[in-house]
Amino acid sequence: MRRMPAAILVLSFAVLLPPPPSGADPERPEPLPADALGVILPAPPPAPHQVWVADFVLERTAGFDANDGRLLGMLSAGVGTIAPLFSQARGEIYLPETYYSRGSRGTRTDVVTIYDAATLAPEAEVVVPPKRADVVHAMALSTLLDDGRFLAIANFTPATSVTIVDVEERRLVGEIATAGCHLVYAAGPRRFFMICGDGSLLQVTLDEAGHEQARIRTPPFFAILEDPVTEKAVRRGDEWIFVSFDGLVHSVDVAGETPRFAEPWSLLDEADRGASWRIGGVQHLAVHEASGRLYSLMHRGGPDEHKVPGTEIWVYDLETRRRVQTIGIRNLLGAFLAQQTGTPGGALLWLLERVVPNPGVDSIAVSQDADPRLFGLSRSAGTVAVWDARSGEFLRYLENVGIAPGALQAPWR
Amino acid sequence: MRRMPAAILVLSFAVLLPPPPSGADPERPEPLPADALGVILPAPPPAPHQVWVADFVLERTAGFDANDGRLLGMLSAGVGTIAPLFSQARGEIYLPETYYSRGSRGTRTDVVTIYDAATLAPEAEVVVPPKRADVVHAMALSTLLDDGRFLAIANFTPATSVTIVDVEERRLVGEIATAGCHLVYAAGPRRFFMICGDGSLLQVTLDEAGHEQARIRTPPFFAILEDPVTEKAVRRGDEWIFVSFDGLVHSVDVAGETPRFAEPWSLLDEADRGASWRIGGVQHLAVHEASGRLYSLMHRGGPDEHKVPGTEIWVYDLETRRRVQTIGIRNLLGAFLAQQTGTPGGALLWLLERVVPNPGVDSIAVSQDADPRLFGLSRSAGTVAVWDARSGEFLRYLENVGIAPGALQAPWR
Amino acid sequence: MSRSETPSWERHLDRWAEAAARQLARGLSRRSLLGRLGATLAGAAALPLLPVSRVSAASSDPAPAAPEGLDGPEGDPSSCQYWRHCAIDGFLCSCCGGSHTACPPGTVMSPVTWIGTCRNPADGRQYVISYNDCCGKHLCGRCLCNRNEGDRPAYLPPKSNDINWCASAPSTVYHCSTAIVLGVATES
Amino acid sequence: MSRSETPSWERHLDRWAEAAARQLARGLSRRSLLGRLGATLAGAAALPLLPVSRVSAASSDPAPAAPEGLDGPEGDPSSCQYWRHCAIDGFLCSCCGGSHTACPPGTVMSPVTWIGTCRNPADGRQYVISYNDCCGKHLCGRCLCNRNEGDRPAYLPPKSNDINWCASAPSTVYHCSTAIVLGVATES
Repeated sequence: MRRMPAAILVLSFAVLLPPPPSGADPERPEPLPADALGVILPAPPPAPHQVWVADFVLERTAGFDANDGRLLGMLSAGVGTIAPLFSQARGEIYLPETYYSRGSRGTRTDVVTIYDAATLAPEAEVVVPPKRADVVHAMALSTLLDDGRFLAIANFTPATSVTIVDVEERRLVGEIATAGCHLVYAAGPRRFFMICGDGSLLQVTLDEAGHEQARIRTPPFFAILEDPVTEKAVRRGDEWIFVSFDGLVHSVDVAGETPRFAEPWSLLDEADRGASWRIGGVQHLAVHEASGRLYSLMHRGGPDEHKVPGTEIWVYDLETRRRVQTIGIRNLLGAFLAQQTGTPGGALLWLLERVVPNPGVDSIAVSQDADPRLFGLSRSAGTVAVWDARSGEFLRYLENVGIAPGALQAPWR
Repeated sequence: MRRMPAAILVLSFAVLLPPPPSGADPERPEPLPADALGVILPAPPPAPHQVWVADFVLERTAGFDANDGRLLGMLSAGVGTIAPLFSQARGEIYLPETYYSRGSRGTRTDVVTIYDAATLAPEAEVVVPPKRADVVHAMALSTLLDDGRFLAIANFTPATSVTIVDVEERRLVGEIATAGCHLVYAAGPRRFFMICGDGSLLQVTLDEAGHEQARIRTPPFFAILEDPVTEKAVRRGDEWIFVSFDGLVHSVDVAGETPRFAEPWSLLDEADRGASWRIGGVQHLAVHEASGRLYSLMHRGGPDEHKVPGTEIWVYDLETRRRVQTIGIRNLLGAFLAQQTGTPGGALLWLLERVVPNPGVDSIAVSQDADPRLFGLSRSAGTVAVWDARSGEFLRYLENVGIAPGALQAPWR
Repeated sequence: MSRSETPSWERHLDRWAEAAARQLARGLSRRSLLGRLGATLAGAAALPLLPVSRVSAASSDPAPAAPEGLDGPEGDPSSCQYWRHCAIDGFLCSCCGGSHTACPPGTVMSPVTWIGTCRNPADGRQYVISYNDCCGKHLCGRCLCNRNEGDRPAYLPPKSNDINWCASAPSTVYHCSTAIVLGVATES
Repeated sequence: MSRSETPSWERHLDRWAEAAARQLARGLSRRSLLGRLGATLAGAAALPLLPVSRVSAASSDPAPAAPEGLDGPEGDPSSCQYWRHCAIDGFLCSCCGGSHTACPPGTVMSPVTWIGTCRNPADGRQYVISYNDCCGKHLCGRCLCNRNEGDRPAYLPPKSNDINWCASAPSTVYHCSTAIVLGVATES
């Protein structure tokens, strides 16, 4: 928003602007007028169909409008995990960042940068202990507690702890020791939990100032050795939904003082297991809260292939715990290339989608509005597919989302 | 070189190392012994056939051994131009760098980082005025004066000036005002020159402490409007060799108190001009000092195509000012791909080199030893071709030199 | 995808097809971009195939209503061939959250910059174009465009598109470039 | 290269060939790498085609004398298929100026790291492998390799290859990964 007066435009070396032309030709259009200088566009207002994609080589996360494919703007970041937190109530974006005084070396400084969501310009920063965790999937590393005041950041040095920041007062509250437990999941306005190395949860309750008031350690709630849950859980209201490597759904209800664990149920039936279907990708779960639809990225593979990209998205009704839909993943590479030719509905598309091998999808996310969009990122194609999340109808691609695309977020309501 | 004791290897979370196996099977080989921990390789000793390639997306410059294609090591860098200066006498590498306290924003700090060439670890840094010029070709932006003590850095804010650093004492000497003139070329142990906007040179002489002692401004030595020289000159002894957009060679002798300009001569004859041959690429010149061979990257194109990659390297004898050789540029993409198939000499290579269009070469450099190597970088192929610089025989490719490869340097003797 | 060893003939075929297609694609991109890609904003040109291809893809998106009476890429501000881009070197801000005359949100426009003179085919006039850089965020990385009509060496700064003009902004970190009409240069 | 407009059929052909070949190449790379490329060290996998292809190219360079009695990629420390790499996630230091057991010049080895158990086909034994990261310089960018035998979530750090283990080094900036034998895990 810093507008530069036109007068200072061309300064230090002489540039010859010729005198304005004299005489008018009635047959020619008027000359174009001079454009305004120093104009900076605002960010489009938050909307549910906006999706953000991080890129750790370009050191940024960029927002895209899924309705028209436009890039909306970017936040630059430091080294390590890039996973902004979005506060619709305050119109702000919080980005935990790590910087070294000499880029790759020197003195480390960790900050939470507070962005104005309307301008994507940094408004303030809070310096935090230089300990934040850096994990490549960028999930459950920080969270905004439910009323949007306190932000919790998982630390890993490799000792684990949690940093609390008050984003209303824009100050560091302090650090909470959490040895043996890692990652952070919001569980109320003053509460979060972590997963411990024995398969239990550590739940921490804060007081009104953001300091630790109480902690509870649950018993283990999944089989840590035989079939651990992934850390890539999704939340629906008071329910956190974890899924194990073998497809068992472990739900955690955080409404009460103590986390309550629901009876596990499986995403897979015998036939699915027989056909070697399993979860896959980097962000393999998404949930649409209002409709209770759970989206799970699936592929066929062996037990050590839990990060292999998904080839189908299976849709479950959380009330009935039944699969209600299967969304085949369009060939992001084939269709993208067909689209490039300008014949998106033609025979070439038909052919390309069938001939070009399908790179699959690494990450999924879903918007939370009444007309929801489902997003699927192929990291190797650098493309995000957009579906109607209810009908499963494919709608469009967002292209060129980055060189090394990572975390996928649909943060606005 | 910071070696980590093995004892501290696995610390904060328990890892189960099973007891050593008992009982020996005479038919099986002995188990592999444990490897040493914390070993850091030294850098291979400087050698003439080592070539360095910068990359501004990966923010580094990397050294390669042109004899076997190995990557030798890297220097990480800050934002902007990456162009290290190599001191064989002191066994050091000097890297002018720019950092912001928050990566892309905040407080700017410019430094010259002093690396030990034997370890590629930073040994010291000199903070300099935060003004160094950032030009995409990375040429003539800094220089080490002839006895290796003073380093001159071109500044651009966009006002121009020069920063002087004493690398022996590892301290900033000061800044010299040079309004209207830009870029720096070494011209003796205590002397450098710059090019001014009217086509003249500004020569600055330093005293023993590195401060300005005298300056001389020459008359213009080329036609600034009609046929300017590129800034990508090369040096042979006391002679700096500039070449104009239209291929005119303008030599500057810096042996005396005042720069002397030789009579220009042309790289092109009438037939060449008629066929639209012209200079091209980003680094279009290289010179082998001992033999007096000048290498010029050429292509056919129009007057605004002075940055289009070269398709041939023309070799001149600087004594006779005659073209003595033409090196056709092998198809870096086709041959690289043929090599991948493991049949570098076969029919596939023959075919690929002819069928796959040739991306050309953007930058050239030559080593200064008696058995010199000529290097040609294709930025779009990410590959460096290596030739015998005397015979023109193609020798090999250096592959995967970066995502966004830039400045190409063969610094060691 | 099988983990078994690929037979030699298949590897050859793969690589052969890869070779041919990659280069065809590169040639295509180059043609689409008008300016050759190998030249400047240094190695950005060498951001490998996929981004390069995506550049042309972005250009082939349905163009907004052609401004200034032009159809086709010369009338599409997100195309490298857009008439105002005759001396640009960088990422087009219209692909980065800005427009051809405005910076993306949260960046700062460089006040001092280089100047080109480009012919508007809609009215036949030469216009003075100011290629103000947008600064203070990392490389945009989309719609790289390098054209060099009238480009001159860095010792002639107002004519040099090799210079990072964010040198004149609060942060010198380069993000993308605009193409702003300052006025008519000459009637023709 | 002509600047004239490319005819539509040629564009189609170009893009078609590009599509087919790119994906073939990706499939090839994936096969060569054994581990799928799409997974981790996040988007490094998505460094577009050319680097990916170069990864396999680097692996096809003449291998040093096969160590430990193995021929082929399982005996080549600069190959993703090398037996010690069964749980690695990152750039192989042997392609970055280091080796499979040593860091490149000027970097620092992380003292704490994750552990895999890999079978050496030359002697049939399972070995405990420590994947110490090398730290303090930017991403190496060569020979990306991701294999996940026994990989577990980040709440089990010693089994998680998603974690940046430079967290335990003086600079947490990740450069490349080694694969160091700690000892025999089990006789089989």
